[in-house]
Amino acid sequence: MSAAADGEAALAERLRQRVASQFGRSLHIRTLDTGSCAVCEQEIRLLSAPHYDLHRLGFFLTPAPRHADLLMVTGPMIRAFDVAARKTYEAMPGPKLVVATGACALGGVYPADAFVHGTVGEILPVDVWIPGCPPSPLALLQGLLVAVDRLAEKVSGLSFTADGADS
Amino acid sequence: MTALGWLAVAAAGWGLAVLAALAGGGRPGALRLCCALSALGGAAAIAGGVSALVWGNGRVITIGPAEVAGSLQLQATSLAGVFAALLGLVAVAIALYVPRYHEPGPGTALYLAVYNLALVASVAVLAAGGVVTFLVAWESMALLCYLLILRHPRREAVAAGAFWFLALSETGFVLIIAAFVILATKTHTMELSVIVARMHLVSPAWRDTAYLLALAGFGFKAGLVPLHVWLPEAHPVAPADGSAFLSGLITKLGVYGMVLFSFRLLPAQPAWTGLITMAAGALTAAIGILYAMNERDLKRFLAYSTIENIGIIVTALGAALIFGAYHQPALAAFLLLAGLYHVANHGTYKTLLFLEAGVIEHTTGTRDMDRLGGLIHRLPRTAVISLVGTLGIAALPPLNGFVSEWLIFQGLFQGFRTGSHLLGILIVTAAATLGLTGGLAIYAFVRGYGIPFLGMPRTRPAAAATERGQPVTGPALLAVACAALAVGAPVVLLVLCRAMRTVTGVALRPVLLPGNLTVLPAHTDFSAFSPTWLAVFLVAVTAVPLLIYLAGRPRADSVTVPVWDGGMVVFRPRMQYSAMTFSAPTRVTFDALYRPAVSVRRASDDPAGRSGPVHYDSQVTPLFLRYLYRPVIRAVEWLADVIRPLQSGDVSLYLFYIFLMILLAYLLGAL
Amino acid sequence: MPLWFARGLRRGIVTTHYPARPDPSAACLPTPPAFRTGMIDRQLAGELVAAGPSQALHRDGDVLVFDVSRCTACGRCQEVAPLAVTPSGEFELAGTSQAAFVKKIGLVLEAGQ
Amino acid sequence: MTTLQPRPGPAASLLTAINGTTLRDRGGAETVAVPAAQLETAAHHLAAGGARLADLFAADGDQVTLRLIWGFDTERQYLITETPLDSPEYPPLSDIAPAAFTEECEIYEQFGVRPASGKPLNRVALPPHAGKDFPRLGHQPPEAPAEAHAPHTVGGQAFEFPFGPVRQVGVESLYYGLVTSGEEIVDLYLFTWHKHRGLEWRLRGRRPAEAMFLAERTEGLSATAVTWALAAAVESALGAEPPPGALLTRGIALELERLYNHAAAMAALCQSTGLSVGQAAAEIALERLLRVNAATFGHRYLFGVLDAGGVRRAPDQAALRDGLPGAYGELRRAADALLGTNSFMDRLEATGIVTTEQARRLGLVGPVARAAGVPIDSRLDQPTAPYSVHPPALAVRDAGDVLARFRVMLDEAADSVRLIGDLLDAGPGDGATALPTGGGSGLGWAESPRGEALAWVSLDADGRITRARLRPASVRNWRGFDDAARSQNVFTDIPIIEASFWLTVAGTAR
Repeated sequence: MSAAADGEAALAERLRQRVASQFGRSLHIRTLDTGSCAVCEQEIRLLSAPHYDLHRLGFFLTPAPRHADLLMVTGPMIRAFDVAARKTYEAMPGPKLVVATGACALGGVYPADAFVHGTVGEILPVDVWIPGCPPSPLALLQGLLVAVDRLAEKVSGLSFTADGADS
Repeated sequence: MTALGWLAVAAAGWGLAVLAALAGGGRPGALRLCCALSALGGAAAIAGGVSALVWGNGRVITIGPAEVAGSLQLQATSLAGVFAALLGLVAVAIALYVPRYHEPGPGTALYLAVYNLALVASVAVLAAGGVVTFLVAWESMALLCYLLILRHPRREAVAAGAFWFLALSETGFVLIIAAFVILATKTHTMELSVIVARMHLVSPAWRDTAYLLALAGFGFKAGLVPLHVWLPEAHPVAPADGSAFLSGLITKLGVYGMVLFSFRLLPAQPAWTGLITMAAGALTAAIGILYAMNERDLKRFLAYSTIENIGIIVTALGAALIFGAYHQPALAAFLLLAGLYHVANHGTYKTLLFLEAGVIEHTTGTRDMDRLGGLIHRLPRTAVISLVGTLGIAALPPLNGFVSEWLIFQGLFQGFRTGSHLLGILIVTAAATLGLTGGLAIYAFVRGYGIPFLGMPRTRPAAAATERGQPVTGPALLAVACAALAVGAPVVLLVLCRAMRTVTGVALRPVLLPGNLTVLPAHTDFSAFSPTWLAVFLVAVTAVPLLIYLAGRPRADSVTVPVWDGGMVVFRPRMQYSAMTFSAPTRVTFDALYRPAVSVRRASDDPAGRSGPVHYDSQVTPLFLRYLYRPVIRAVEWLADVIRPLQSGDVSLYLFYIFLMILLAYLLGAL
Repeated sequence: MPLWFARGLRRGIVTTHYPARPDPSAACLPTPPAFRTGMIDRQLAGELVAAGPSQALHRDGDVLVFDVSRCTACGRCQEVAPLAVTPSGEFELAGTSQAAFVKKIGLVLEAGQ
Repeated sequence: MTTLQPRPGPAASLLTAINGTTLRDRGGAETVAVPAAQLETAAHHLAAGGARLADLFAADGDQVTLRLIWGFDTERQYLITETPLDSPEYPPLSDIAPAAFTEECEIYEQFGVRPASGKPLNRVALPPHAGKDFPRLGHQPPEAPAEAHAPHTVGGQAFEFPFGPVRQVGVESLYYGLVTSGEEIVDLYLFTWHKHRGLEWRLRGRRPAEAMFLAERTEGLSATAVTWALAAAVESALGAEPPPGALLTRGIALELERLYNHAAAMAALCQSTGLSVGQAAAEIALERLLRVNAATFGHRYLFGVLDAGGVRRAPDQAALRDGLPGAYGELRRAADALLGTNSFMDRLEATGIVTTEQARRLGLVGPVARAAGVPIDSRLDQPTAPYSVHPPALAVRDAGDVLARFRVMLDEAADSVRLIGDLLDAGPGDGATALPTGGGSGLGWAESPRGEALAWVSLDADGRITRARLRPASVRNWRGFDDAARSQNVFTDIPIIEASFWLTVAGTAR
C-alpha cells in the first residue's frame, strides 16, 4: 500500500473515531441501493425487526440523508446511478461514514465493466466493509458496531486456514 | 379654500391634461405634461376629499338658473370625501405609472384624454348636488370607461369584454334613473339636499322601492353577485392602468351610490332592506373569492377578488342599516365608517396589484399564472411592492386590510345588540361567511403571489423577464399609502369620525378612540386593539431576533449543498405546484358550486402501451353566464325579432309613432 | 389493539442478546471457507480458483490469495475439495480496511521442486 | 396418484392456419417456425384462440430472430413461435396482445428492430446516456427511445410529483413520476434503468453452472424460481433429466421461498399502513421462516440450492420438519390478528384495484392476476415434476384489490406448507445428472412467489450460453402497478399497493 493511501486510511480512521465519539450511541442510518438484488435490503429491513431491534443499540434508520450519519451502500455501484449516489452522500452532514454492505458492494459478484463500477469504493470513501451474500442481520449489527468502535474488528486477525493439516 | 374649490381645481387640472394630450398628438413631452397635470389634479382631489371629510358638507352651488332642471348643481359632502380622496390617490398613482407603461403615440394620447375625462366625470359624480347633474355625470363616466376598455379594439375578446361592461352598466343606469325619478317626483325637487329635507313626503313603500332599485342599479357597477359578470370579462382586456381605475375607483362609485341612497337620501330604513343588502354582500364576498380561487389569468383573478371585497363592504353597509333600524346609531355609524375605511384600503391595494399585474404582463408577455414562476429573482422591485399589496388584500397585520376587516368583524360580532335573536344570528352568520371568505382569501393570495413569484420559471419568457424600464413609482406610492393607512389608522379614524358626525350625527370619537392609539368597536365593553402598536410590535418581533442573529452569528465552517431531491437526475419546472393544482382541494370541496368537468387526454391510452404526454384538464362551469345570463340574452334576441315589424321604413308610419308618443306624454301630464 | 397487546404479552421477547452473548441462530449461516494448509497444491488451487464464481480466489505464484471481502460463501470450493476446504464458521467479518480481508494461503510444493 | 399431463398440442391448429413447421417438442413446450410474413396472422390466430402471450424476446444471430412464448393454460403447455426477421420492422404485436408493449420497447433498445406501427417506444432498461459503445445484446437503434411515458408537457392543471430514485430507507432504488391534479393521481410512470446490470448480456458465453450464480442474483427474493427456470431451460435444451429426488428438493425450496416472501409482503403491508405491532408480528414470522431456510438449506434466501441438472444440497429434513410448523404458526397467528384489525382491513379494501380485464390485457401473473380473477398458475397450467404429481391448490379471488391479493397470499402460504409436507414424505434427495454435451435451445419455467418466471436459453456445441432470456415475474407485474395506483387512490395508498404487489426492481431491471 502506498504512503498516500496509508495517510488516507489514517485520515478515514480518525474520522471514524470522531463519529464514534460523537454519535456512538445515537447513530442515524440511511441506506442506498446501487443495484443490489433486493436481498441485502430485506436483511437491512430486518435489522429493525424484533429479533434484532437495532434501536436497542442506539442505531436508527432515517429516510432523510440530511439526518443521516452513516450511509449503508448495497450493490455494485451501477454507473447510471453515480449522480444519485454522489447527491445522497453530499446531502449528508459531516462527519459521516460509508459502510459498503454485501459482496456486490465489495466487488465479489460483478467485475468492473460498462454497467457497474464493481465496488462502492470507486465512488464513495468507504470506512467499513461488511462481506456476505447477503450479510446476515447479525453480520450487519457487527459491522455497525465496528463502525462506531463499540466492537473491535476481528477479520484482520483471522487467517482462514484450518490447522492440523500436515497429518 | 373649500373642498368644492379643491375638487374644481382637480377637475381643471384633468381638463388641462385632456387638452395637453389632444394638442400634443402623442409626442412624449406632451404625454408627460398630461400626466403631470393629471397628477396635480389628483393631489387637488385628495385635498378636496380630506377637507370635505374634515369640514363637513359644503353648500350647494348652482350654475345656471336654479328653476331649470338641467342646471349644474354641485356640493362637496363628507360622504363623498372618502371617495374623492381615493379618486385623487388613484389618479396620482396612475399618472406616475402611465409614462413608462404606454408607449407614446396618437392612440395613447387619445386614451389618456378619455381617461382624464373619465376622472372629471367621476369627480362630477362625487360632487353632484342635483339629480340631473348626478345622472349626466354618471352616464358620461360609464361611457368613458367603455372607451377606456376599448384601448385596443382589434385584439380578441376586447370588444366583447367592453360590451359586457356597457350592457350591464346601462341596465343599471335605467334602474338608477327610476330610483331618482321616484324621489324627485315625490319631493318635487331635483336638488339632493332638498330631497333629504323633504323626505317625509315619500311614503315608506316608495322609499323602499327606490332603495331596492338603487341597490340593484349601483350593484351592477359595484359588482354585486349576480350582477358582477362584467368585471372578469372587462378587466383582463383593458390596459393595466385602465383595469386599475375600474377596480380601484369605478366599482367604488357604485358603492358611493349605495351609501348616497342609504345614508343620505333615505334615512330610517326598515331592517329588511338592510338584511337584503347584508345578504347580497355576504354572498358576493364568498362567491367572489371562490371563483378567484380557480382563475389562472392574473387579472381575472384580481377582478374576482374585487368582487369579494365589494361584498365585504356591502355586508358592512347592510349591517349598518340593520343597526340603524334597531336604534343602535353608534354601531350603525361605526359599521359605515368601517365600510368606508375598507373602500379606501381596497382602492389602494387593488390599484397597486393591477398596476403590477400590468408590469408582469409587459415583462413576460402573459397573464397566465401557470406560465410564470420565479419572478421574485427577476423582478425584485415588483415582487416587494406586490408583496405589500398582497399582504394588505389578504387582510394580514400589520397592513391596512387587516384594520378595516377587523373593524367590520367587530361590528358584526355585536349583532346581539339589536336585541332580536333572529337578527343577531343572521348578522353573526354573515360574519361567519366573511370569516370563510377571509380564510379563502389568504389561500387565494398565497397562490396568487406564490405561483408567479416563487419557484422556478415555467416558460422561457418568464425566465428571461427583466424589469428595467418598467414603472415603479406609482405602485410604490400606493404601497406607502397601504402602510400609512395601517400605521396611521388612528388619524384616519379621527378624520372619518368627523365625517360620521356630519353624515349620521353620531359622535363616534369617544367610543372609538379613547386615546393612546387604541381603537374600540363603538362600545367600550367589547374589544380593543391598536393598529399602530401592532405594526410596531410585529416589526420589532421580526427585526430584533434577526439583528441578534446577524450580530452574534457563529462563524462555524458550513457547507452549502443543493436541495435534497431524492437523487433525481434533474429537477424540472413541471415538477412544481401549479396554480390550478394548488387550488384543486377547493374544487373538490365546493364541487357543487364549480361543477368541474375533468378530461384526461394522451397520445395513446392503451393500458399496456401508454405513451405520450398527459393532458389533464378540469373546467369550472360558469354558472351565472350559463344559467342566468344566457336565457336573458336569448329573451332579448327573441324580443328584437318580435318587434322588428314595427320598423317598416315607412316615414308616415314613423310620424304616427311620434304622434302617439306625444299624445301619451300629454295624457301622463294631465294625470 | 387489546388483541395485539395480549399477543405481545403471550409472545414474550425474541430479541437476540448479540453482541453481549453469541446468537445461536448464527450456527446455520453460510460462512467463508477455511483452507487446510498443506493439503492444497498448485493443481488443486487451480481447480479452486476455477470453481469460484466470485473474484474471491486467485493464485499468485505459490500462494493462493483469498479475498474474504469478495467471498459470497457459495460453498463451491468446498464441493471441489471437501477435506481441504471446510466452513470457517466466522460470520463477524466486518473490517475497517480492505487490506485486512486479503489472506494468503501457502501452497504445498510437489516433490522435486 | 394422478399426474397432470400435457394435453395434445395446440400447435396443430396453428400449423394448419399458417402451414408452418414444428421445430421441437419438448415436455410441455413446442416450438413452431413462423415466417415473418405470417407472424401477424399467427398472433391473431393464437390470441383469438385464448392463448396468453407470456413473453416476447429477440436473439441476435446472423439475423435477428423474434421469439414469442404463448401460454396455453388449459392445454397445460407453452408454444414458442420462432420468426427470423429480414427487415428492421415487424408487425405491431402490442396491438394484438397489449401485454407485448414493454417487450417491444426492450427489443427496440437492445436490437434496434421495432414494431411497424409508429407508436412511440419508451425507454425500459438502458440508461439515458447509453451510447453506441454501450453493451447491448444486439445493435443500437437508429434513434434512441424517448421517455414517451414521461409527461414532457403537463397541462397547467396537473403537475409531476417526483419521487426517487432514492426513496424510503431499506427499499430498492426506483423513480416514480407521479402526475397529479393536486388531489387524484392522473398518471404514474417508473424509471428502473438505474438498476440495469445487463444480466442477460453477462450470461452470454457462460457455462450453465456459472450462469446459475448470476441467475440467483437476478431477483434475490425469488432466487429459487429464477434458477429453477434457467436450469429447466438448460435441461430441456440438452435433454437432461434431473434425478426425481432433486426435483422434490427443488419443490421444497420453491415453496419455502413462497412462504417467506408472503410473510415479507405481509410485513411490508403492515409497515405501509403504519401498523407497527402487526409489522413486528409479521417480521417475527418472517425471521423464523428465514431461519428455517438456513437450517434446511444452509442459506437464509436459498441461494446455491439449485444446480443445472439437479440440486447441490438435500434439505435437512429433521430441521425442516420441526422448524416449519412453529414458524408458519407465527405467520398464521399474525395473519389472523391482522384480518381482525379493522383499521388495517379498511386500508386494504377497495385500494389499488386491478380489474380482470386489465390483468388479462397486461398479461399479469401470480398473486396479482389470481387476486383479479385470472386463474393462472404455471404449477398447474404447465405442470412439471414434482407439481405434476403433487398439484397445488389454486387460490383465486376476483375483487382485484389489495385485500384480495393479501388473502391470495395467505391461502398460498397455507397450501405451501401442505405441499412441503407431501414433498418431504415423497423423499427428497440431492445430486445432479451430468449435462450432456452438444447445443440446443429450450424453455424453462417456475412459479415464483410473484408469479410465472420464465427462462429461455440456447447453448452452443461446447455447452456455452449464446443467448439467455430471463423473465422474472416482476418484469410482468410492474406494468399493472400504475393502473392499480391510478384507480381512484390517494398518495398514501401507493406504498400499500406497492407492498401488495411485492415486486422487486432488480427483477424487472435485470
